Amino acid sequence: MYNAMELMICVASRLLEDGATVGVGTGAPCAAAMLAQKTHAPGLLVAFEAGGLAPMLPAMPISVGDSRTTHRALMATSMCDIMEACQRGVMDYAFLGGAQIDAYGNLNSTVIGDYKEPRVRFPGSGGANDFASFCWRTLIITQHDRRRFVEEVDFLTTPGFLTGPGAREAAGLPSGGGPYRVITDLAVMSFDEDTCRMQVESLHPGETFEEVQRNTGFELGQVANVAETVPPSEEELCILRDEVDPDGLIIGR
Amino acid sequence: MYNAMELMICVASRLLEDGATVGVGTGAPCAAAMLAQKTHAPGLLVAFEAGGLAPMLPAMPISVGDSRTTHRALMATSMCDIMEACQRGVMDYAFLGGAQIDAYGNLNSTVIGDYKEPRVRFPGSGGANDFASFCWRTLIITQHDRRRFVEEVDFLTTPGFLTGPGAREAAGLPSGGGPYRVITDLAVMSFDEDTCRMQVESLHPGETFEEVQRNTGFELGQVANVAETVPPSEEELCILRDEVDPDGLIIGR
Amino acid sequence: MTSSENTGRGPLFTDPDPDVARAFFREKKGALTDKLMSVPDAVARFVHDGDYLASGGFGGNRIATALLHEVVRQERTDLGFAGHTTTHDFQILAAGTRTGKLIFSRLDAAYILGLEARGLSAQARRLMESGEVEVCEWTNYALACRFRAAATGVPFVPVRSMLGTDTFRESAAKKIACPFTGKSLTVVPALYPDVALIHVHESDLFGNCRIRGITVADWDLSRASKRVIVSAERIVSTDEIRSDPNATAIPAFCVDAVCHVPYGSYPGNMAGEYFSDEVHLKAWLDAEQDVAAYRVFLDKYLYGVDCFESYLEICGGEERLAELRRLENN
Amino acid sequence: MTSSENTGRGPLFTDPDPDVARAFFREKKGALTDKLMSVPDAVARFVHDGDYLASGGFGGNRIATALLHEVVRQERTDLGFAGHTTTHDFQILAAGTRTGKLIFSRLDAAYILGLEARGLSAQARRLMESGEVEVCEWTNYALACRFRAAATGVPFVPVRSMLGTDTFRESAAKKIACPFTGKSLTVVPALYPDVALIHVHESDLFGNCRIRGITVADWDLSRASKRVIVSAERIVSTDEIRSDPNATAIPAFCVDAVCHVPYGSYPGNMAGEYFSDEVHLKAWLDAEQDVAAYRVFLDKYLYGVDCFESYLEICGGEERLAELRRLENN
Repeated sequence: MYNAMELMICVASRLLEDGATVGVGTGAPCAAAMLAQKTHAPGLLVAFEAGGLAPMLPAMPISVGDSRTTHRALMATSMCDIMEACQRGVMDYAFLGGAQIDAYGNLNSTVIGDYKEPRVRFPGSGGANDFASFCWRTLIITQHDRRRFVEEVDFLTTPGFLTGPGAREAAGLPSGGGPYRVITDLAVMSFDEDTCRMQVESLHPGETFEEVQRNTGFELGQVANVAETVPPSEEELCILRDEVDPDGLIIGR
Repeated sequence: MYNAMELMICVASRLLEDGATVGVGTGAPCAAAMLAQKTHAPGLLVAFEAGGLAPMLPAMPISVGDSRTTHRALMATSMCDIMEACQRGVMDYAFLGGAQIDAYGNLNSTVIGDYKEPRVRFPGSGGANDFASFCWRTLIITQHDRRRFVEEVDFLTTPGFLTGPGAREAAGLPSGGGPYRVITDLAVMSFDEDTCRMQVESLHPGETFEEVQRNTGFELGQVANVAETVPPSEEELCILRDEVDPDGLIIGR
Repeated sequence: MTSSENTGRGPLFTDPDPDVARAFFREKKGALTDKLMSVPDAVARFVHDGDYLASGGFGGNRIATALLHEVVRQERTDLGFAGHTTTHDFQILAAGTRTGKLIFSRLDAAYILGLEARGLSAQARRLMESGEVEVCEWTNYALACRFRAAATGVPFVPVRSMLGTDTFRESAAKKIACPFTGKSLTVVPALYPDVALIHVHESDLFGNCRIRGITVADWDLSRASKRVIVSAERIVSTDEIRSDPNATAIPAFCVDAVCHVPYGSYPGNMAGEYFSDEVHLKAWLDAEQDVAAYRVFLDKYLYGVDCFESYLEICGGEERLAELRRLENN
Repeated sequence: MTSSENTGRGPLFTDPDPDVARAFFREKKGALTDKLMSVPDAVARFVHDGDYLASGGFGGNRIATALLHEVVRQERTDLGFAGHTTTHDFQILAAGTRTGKLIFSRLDAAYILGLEARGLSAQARRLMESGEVEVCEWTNYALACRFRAAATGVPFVPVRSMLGTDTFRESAAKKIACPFTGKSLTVVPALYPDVALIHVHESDLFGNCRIRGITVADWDLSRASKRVIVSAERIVSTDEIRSDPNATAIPAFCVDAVCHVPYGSYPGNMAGEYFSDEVHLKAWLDAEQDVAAYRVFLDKYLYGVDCFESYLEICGGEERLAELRRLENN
């Protein structure tokens, strides 16, 4: 058996191929990258926006800037050096989350309600807008419910495909980027090449498209042959529980 | 007794007050800065454009980037870090030279003749244009003859006062900068506040204004009371010869 | 594109004019003078009501906690603040003064009120939802680039983020066409803080500083700021600084005050020295949930404390600090 | 201002479009693979006729002499070249190939053909006065900023130099009004070299590099360049690199080839290792005065040499190198 977080981490880790570069934050993204390194992608290059490059993580970092992110790292550098590698086109993947997401993968992590008189204030972009603008493929890990998956985000903090095909390039964003996969506790979504709208790629074991649609505030597409998400293997679970997150900081939540 | 180079170095060194910051190159400028540090300005901060900041120079550097420029330095950094301190307004003085200079202190170190078909090609700006654009006061050390002091430079490599009052600011250069003194083997020149044209400030012992004008290809002004340049003191000469340039690399030429 | 689409509508709190900054930096001399002073003296001399303040490090790592506490205790108000990768530093200032006044009322926000994986600060959230703080939105990189523009001595730099988003709309950035490629670019204005608080591993008396681990944006921040107060784990000799010129991160001419504060980043992490005190950080977050409990907490740990050394003492003193050292160096 | 006053009339040799560069960098993968190879192999694989080439260091200090000699011996032609603080490196390439062909025919010139206090290179001067090389003018800082723009991934950066001068007129820079202050600024286009040759103190097999002393523009150059060949005084283990992450200046993902070349900067200076060989540099300058003598010199020291180790040998070998080490470490 496994829980939803373990499933999400395992699914995310499989997307990271050996030799790729990935910008990660704390929590599930970091766990996914560590798991990938310990399974199929030993040469995965992990970067932290605060300046840590390719550490040998001794334990799960608590902050993207804490000293674990430079433990036996290849380099301890600056935020600009890391972000500019991303802006230059070096970074394949970045992991993001958010309070709201729409059908084009646009994310809100700034406010719920009106910007000038917010009902709820969140941290803002942080490095999310930068990562999503610069990295080739944005991966989003989030819980799946109608409060998060909305027709229109209250505030567009971080760009997905904006208003649809060609909109990123028209706005001036680097060409060829955008959201790649959304990994939730229910399913894995990708984006339709023609419409740039979110579509179900695979359903987690036991889930149905209808159930996923019910938890989504906008109309979801689906690929021609929706697969069942391959569940975590015994090996993945062992490594995740014993080596990646032995204290259960992420998977124990 | 002293030679012209010794006089020029001593005069230059006196212009550098204690606590000031100065960007120097190799040769006479470096000797002037070292002499200032060993006499009246122990707190003079010396920077080299290649990245050396405040070294304890063990000997005269041969290159502005050689390792002597970082010998027991406060910092070994990058060209941009030094140049940006200048651009930010941190650097009081910079020393320059050139193949040609005009009445407004504009310098040519690029070509003699037409740019497209030069009779003589020189190194180009190097850091000179940057220093003269950024530093508050440009000091120029050069030999004095009609070949160098010309009505119009063949190529304006490095800005003096350009075409006169207000021209630097109109071009977009930082306000308040410009050439401050020209130190030659004949005299010390400053620039008229109203016209921005070169004027004799002091004549070296034995020189006359007429002699200086004869060696100058444009009409020179003179300040109300042209002084006689104070010759090198015994102390200055001793330190210059024994401590600053014991091998006579600069003063022995 | 209409003009309004090309200009964020957020407020610009500081003057990006490099000539104004140059006039200031010209007077800030390069001489190596002894700048060692106490934390209260440094804050009294160099942080003024109405100033625009920035803090170094990364939120809960290598932050100038002692200096931040002192700003609160000396009841500075009406500050502008750079919310660049802020976490616990933001949380400290969000407490307000003992008499209930706001410490900052103008905020450039890139990352605020969260403590990363630890959760959100209830007090910081109350403050930001009160509407009393004027806000301008940025991203972490864009705000870092604002420091870089200032450090570089130019009025702006171009970046390729923020485009197409509400983050741009609520910023004070502009959008221009690249003169070489015709592509749209965001340009962000130089940010010259009046004063920066930066904690470092080592400094000499003059302010030549060394930093271990990530430098975040502090290379640029130290150069961009009109005044810089440094707190240092250790004061070293200038001979020591000169023995390894490659290790210097901040040259003395950027620095106005040097304070000797061992454990100065506590309860934050200090690379190679001590790990963060997650117990204390959690206690702070928890206390914020209840306004009355929070007041008691602040009286005990902030307002009622006479100096940073006392704060360390009531947080567990040498025993706790030794634990955090062990945790870091395991 | 007329349009012509706002645009330098010099040629732009490389494409400043960051999206073109991004497509290249995307394919340049981050995996840690063994990149150790011989100097001839590295030059054969990564330097092609027609490429735009840049060299690291500062003219006669920490230059990649061994790689530069190999470029000459392998008779690369029609190169573009970044004349950024060049001195002896420029002089080597200015020799041309053994058969008399030009090595570079397009040149961004900031500092060329001088060897600082040592004088001017007669050969470099002949070449530049021949009219056979297409030239664009820059300043040292402006050209460094072109590398920085590329390293940053933006098509330009603003600077406040070059304004009002013929240097601007003969450059490919442009002049724009600052969108925030209205002030005139120079904007310089990103320069993405096809290949950079950089000599460093230490590298591991993957190309994680350390540099002692000044970094000049190499931090940016290594990131801006599509391909990077590194020569290193010493090959160290990746464990050693990981033991001090603050010391890394160039990360492996920037690097394509690593060559182990002790004394690789000779006759240039290498900070902390060996001083420049002023006798040999003077001999080179002197030989250039007479075309016949120069040809003999080149046959002996460059064209007719089978490898860099042989060059070191005929320049005095271990005895001379030991002297230069003593001179540096006195």
